[in-house]
Amino acid sequence: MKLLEVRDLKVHFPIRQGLFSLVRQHVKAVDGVSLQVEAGETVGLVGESGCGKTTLGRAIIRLLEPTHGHIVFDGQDITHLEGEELRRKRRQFQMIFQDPYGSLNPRMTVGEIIGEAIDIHRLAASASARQERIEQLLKQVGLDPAHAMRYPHEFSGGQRQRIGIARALAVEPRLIVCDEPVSALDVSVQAQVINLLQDLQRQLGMAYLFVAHDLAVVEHISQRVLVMYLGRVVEGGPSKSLIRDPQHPYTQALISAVPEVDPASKKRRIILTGDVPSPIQPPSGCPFHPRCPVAVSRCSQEVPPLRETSPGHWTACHLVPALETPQS
Amino acid sequence: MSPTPDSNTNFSSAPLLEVCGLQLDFLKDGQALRAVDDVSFELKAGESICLVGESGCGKSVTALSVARLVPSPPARYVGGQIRVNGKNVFEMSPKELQQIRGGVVSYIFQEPGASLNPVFRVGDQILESLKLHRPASATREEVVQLLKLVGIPAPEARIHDYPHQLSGGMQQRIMIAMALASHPRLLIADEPTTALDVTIQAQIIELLKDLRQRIGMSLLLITHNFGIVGDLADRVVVMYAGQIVELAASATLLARPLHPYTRALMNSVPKLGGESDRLTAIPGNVPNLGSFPKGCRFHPRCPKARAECSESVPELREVEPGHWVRCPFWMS
Amino acid sequence: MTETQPNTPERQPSAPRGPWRLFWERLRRKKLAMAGAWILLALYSVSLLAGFVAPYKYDRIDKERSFHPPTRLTLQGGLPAVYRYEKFGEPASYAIAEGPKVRLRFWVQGESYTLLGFLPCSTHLFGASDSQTPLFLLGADQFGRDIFSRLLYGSQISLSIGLIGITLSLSLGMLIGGFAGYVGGSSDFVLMRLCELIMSIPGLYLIMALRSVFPASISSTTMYLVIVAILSFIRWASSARVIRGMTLSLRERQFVLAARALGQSRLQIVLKHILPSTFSYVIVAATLSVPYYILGEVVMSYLNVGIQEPEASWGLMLNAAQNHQYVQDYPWLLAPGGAIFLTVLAFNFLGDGLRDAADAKSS
Amino acid sequence: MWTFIARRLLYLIPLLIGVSLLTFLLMSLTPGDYFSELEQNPQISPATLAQLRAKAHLDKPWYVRYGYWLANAARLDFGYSIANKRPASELIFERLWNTCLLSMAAIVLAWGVAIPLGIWAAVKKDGWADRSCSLIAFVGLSIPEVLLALLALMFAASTGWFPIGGTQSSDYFLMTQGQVLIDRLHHLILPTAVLAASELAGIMRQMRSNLLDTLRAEFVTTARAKGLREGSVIYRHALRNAINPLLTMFGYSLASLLSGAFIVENVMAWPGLGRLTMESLTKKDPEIVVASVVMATALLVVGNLIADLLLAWSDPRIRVK
Repeated sequence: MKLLEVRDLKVHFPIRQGLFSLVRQHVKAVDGVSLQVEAGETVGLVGESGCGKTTLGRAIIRLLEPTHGHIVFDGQDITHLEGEELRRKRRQFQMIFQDPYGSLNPRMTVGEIIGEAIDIHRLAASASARQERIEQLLKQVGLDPAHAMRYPHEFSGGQRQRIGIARALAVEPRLIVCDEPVSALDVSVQAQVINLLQDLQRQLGMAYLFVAHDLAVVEHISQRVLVMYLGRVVEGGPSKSLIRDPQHPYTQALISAVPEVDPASKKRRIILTGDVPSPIQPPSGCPFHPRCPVAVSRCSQEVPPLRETSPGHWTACHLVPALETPQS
Repeated sequence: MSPTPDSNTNFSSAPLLEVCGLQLDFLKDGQALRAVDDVSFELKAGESICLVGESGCGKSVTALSVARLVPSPPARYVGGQIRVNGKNVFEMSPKELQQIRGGVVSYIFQEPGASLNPVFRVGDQILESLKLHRPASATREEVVQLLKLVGIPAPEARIHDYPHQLSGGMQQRIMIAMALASHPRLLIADEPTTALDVTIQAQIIELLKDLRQRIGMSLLLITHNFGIVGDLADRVVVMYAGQIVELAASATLLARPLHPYTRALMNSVPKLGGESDRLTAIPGNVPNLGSFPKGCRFHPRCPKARAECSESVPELREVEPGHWVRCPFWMS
Repeated sequence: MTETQPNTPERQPSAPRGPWRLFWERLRRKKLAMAGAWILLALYSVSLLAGFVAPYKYDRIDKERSFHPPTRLTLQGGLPAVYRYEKFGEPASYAIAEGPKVRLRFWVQGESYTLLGFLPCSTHLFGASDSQTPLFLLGADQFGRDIFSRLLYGSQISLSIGLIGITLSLSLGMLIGGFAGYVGGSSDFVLMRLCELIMSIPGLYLIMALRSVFPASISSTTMYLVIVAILSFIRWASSARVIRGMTLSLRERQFVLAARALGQSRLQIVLKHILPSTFSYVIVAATLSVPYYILGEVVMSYLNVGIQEPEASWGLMLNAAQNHQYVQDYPWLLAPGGAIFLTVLAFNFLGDGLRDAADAKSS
Repeated sequence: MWTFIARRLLYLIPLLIGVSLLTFLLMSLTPGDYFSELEQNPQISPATLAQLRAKAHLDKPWYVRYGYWLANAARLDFGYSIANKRPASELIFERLWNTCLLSMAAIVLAWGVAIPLGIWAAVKKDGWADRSCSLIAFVGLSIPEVLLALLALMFAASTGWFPIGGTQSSDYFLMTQGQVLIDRLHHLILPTAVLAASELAGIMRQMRSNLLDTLRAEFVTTARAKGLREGSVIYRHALRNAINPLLTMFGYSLASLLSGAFIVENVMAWPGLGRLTMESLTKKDPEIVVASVVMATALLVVGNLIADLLLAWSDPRIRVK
């Protein structure tokens, strides 16, 4: 069942410049992304800094206004939903944030933070039910329910991330956008949070859109992975096949760049030259062509469309042949 | 009883750097909190060592102590020695220390953007290093040469840039060029790629690897990523809560880690293309400075902890030639 | 789940320590700040009870004792007493008279006044046992009025003006700044240009221009309100700008995004998340701004466009020290200056400590 | 960079118009005018009064008068001061020069003393030097300028070392040029000292905390790691960065400096814009008040512009943008 469908989404930010502060240019943070998330599945969104993955995640749950395109959630177009309607709808899609220190209001106790979520959507019939629900949520994320009266600064980074998860769970959402939920945590604590997210999904059945820059983490947790570069999706497919058999030259480079623990598996490393170009003036044609080791002249002129290149596996590259059967 | 490298490696015998029983406190609200506790290791000329550990384990402080760069207060050296070229840095005059800094030991840091002075042109910052340690070659040509060495395109134009005009990867290359300008014998890199993207990280690792081969300097690399260890290090030092818990040649340690912490840490990271459905997480939290547990500092999180683990601090023992472990039950 | 075993917080304090408590604990360690707080507490209490503490009323004139020097205190048989003075010559000069000293009494009956503005009362904290002997602790002015008493009555104006002014301008600043920052758009643009306009006129010039709108002599109550209004009008702009800046950055903070994602209403987000986060700034800014109002009144009254005779205010009293010949001969005329200095110093001590305590927010 | 300057300059025009409009509006609300007193005078007929008022455009609504005023002010002609019986521009520019002189002298003195003290306090953090600087700063911040100016006058009167008020001695026309210069400087010393003293504390504290912040920055560690002497680390690397926020503060402190000058001018009889404003207010000469306020504002915004340019010059992150 299709839970979320994003069609040709664009998020552009204006830049004011010059003598009269006129809008001359735009940062094309997200530049035409389409994706789908099925109920209960995890889709990974991976890319380097500035590729637009966080912007995309925020735009999907309407924390940012999309410039163009459509977001369809559970059959309803929520792109232009406003006011009370949007607020009611928000119960169904939540977000977990990157910064465990900034995502909790330091002036509220853990109980108040989680309670706020319950109060907004009036999910508890009485004060005692509310209290019970808070304690249950804390237990669910592996925290001591007695800590509901403590303040965020009394917890470690991993524990704060659990509080953030409990807050998102409080409204029983069907989709959670996880924005780099483990990248600010210590290595030994990352696994706890990843396992917790997986356990919760198994118990509660919500879908995740998992945004991260760590390819191994994304592969581990997701069924499908999308690779973003300069505001566009360049490749997408089932996570195992995408990692084992990457087709886009960027994905190949990205995978080969990940340092390997196992000294035996000395693979050939593709070192990309140069830096990620500015999203203000992305290169013409394929945005990756200036750094691409196999680019041909066509790449600088035509934007390659995202085509199905093997079953369930989509690639935006002129050099990767499309599947024989024409796709609709 | 300081751990020494494998006897079969053919490094020259005199250690370039010796850290012996280093102990360091941080003073906070009138309390002395032990941040580094009895850390010892040595580094031969040309050798490369990785210090691995999580936040607050004391790895960066140890590395900064080599050139006495930890401001004191709040830091206070309680015990131990750090010898560079056989001379204790704690007994050096300011003048000697200035010659060691840059002259023998150079640094690069995690945030290249914050480590370069924003108001000076990058060329001038490199030139400053040259003037200090190699005044004869303090020329524009030499700066351009250094920028070429670290792989910066169009170096003649870049020397007039200010740091904020360059990308993170380029800034880190500038830092490396600046560190190399003085022809140091030891480069200390404190998480040099943590702030960078994966593809840029690969560039910098490749550069460091290449430079080591070409220049033959020693490298002390601080990281929390075991992936980088295999690429760059001859030996690995694993730290936890201010102590060394394991020390071995990198190939040995990566293939067969012995301390429960090292093992748990390596297992808790998902592997690319790995099959496991579930990660083996280490329970609990990384202990904070000042609240290190009694006994073995890892015991509250250790899957193999026994009653005696909470009583006394285990010693760091050489269990196999060149392989040191701070756990009496390493065999189980 | 495998790792649901106790995940206890790092520290185990006996009770949860909220941000306010941490703030208070940090503040309490700052000695200067606490000293400032105690001085202010003393000043404001005395000011509240001015009629009771002052031996005379502010407008009691004793023409015979123009520029009487401060009465010297002494002990007589272990009890406090004052000297008597003899006057001679023209212009008058005074010398301590021979003979018995006059005992100082506590809880004496004297001129009637209204305590706290509503209690008719005639008991004074202290007074000379002989009502003919003047008790000028800080000397007398040109008209033979007791400077100490006038100082106390004047403090009611000078000290309260700061509190009222800051309340007015900060509420205005928070309202406008918060609105502009959260709503943005053209109303933000217009409001901020207005702030810049006000801020680009050097303060006292604008004060005087505003002052000229009102007639030169008006009743003292009206004048008081006019002063407060003018000073607040100028001051709101800068606090509005700061609050706007804070609102803008708070709006992007992750905990505010989280509240939005939960579907919290705009008003609730502002009330629950954004405004409380500006409180520590507001408290610091308020404390450090009170001197601005006190000094503003001082300057206006000193330049004869503020509080007018026979009312007493610290600035107006300093006006008597305008003549440097007077000041040289009767230095006690500068006493109000000392009072202003002490008050402003106490506010600065406290404000500085508050700022330090608020800064170390990162735990 | 040039766009930046051009934008700042363009921005000045609506700002100054806004300020003059606001002040003009306020002045027109003022009860009574210069001729109000003459109404009591039986020798002057109402017809004459009306004539006089018409000549000064006082019979027209305020916005018409503002139009006249603005058109003239654009040519730096501020009309004729009825109360002073001389062209207003002459008066204004004479006073503006005095205020400028006083302010600039105070700026040079305050910054010249405060910056070294601030650096000293930061380098000797928590030492006796730091503590005494901080004490001086607290006293300096808390002492009202009125009191300080009064004390200075008292000092001048009792020692006789300095003149009491004014910009020059009454017999200046008898002096040679060199003597006039010395006489002027002699008059300038005390007001400058009073004005600078009250500005000094804030700058010193700011300098100290900026430098302390910068000394914690990572590039300072880099500079040390290079093997630079501690002196070079502080004075070359840290100080250059610590100065930048101070330049921002320079703009802000100008406003308080001009207010301070207003007080000093009035207490110490220094004939500047502030004193002129007070004089004109009592004489009900609104045009002069408006012109003074606009001039003081112009002084402030030009000062701000200079501060911005200095910052852009000093901080490449702003310069290159």
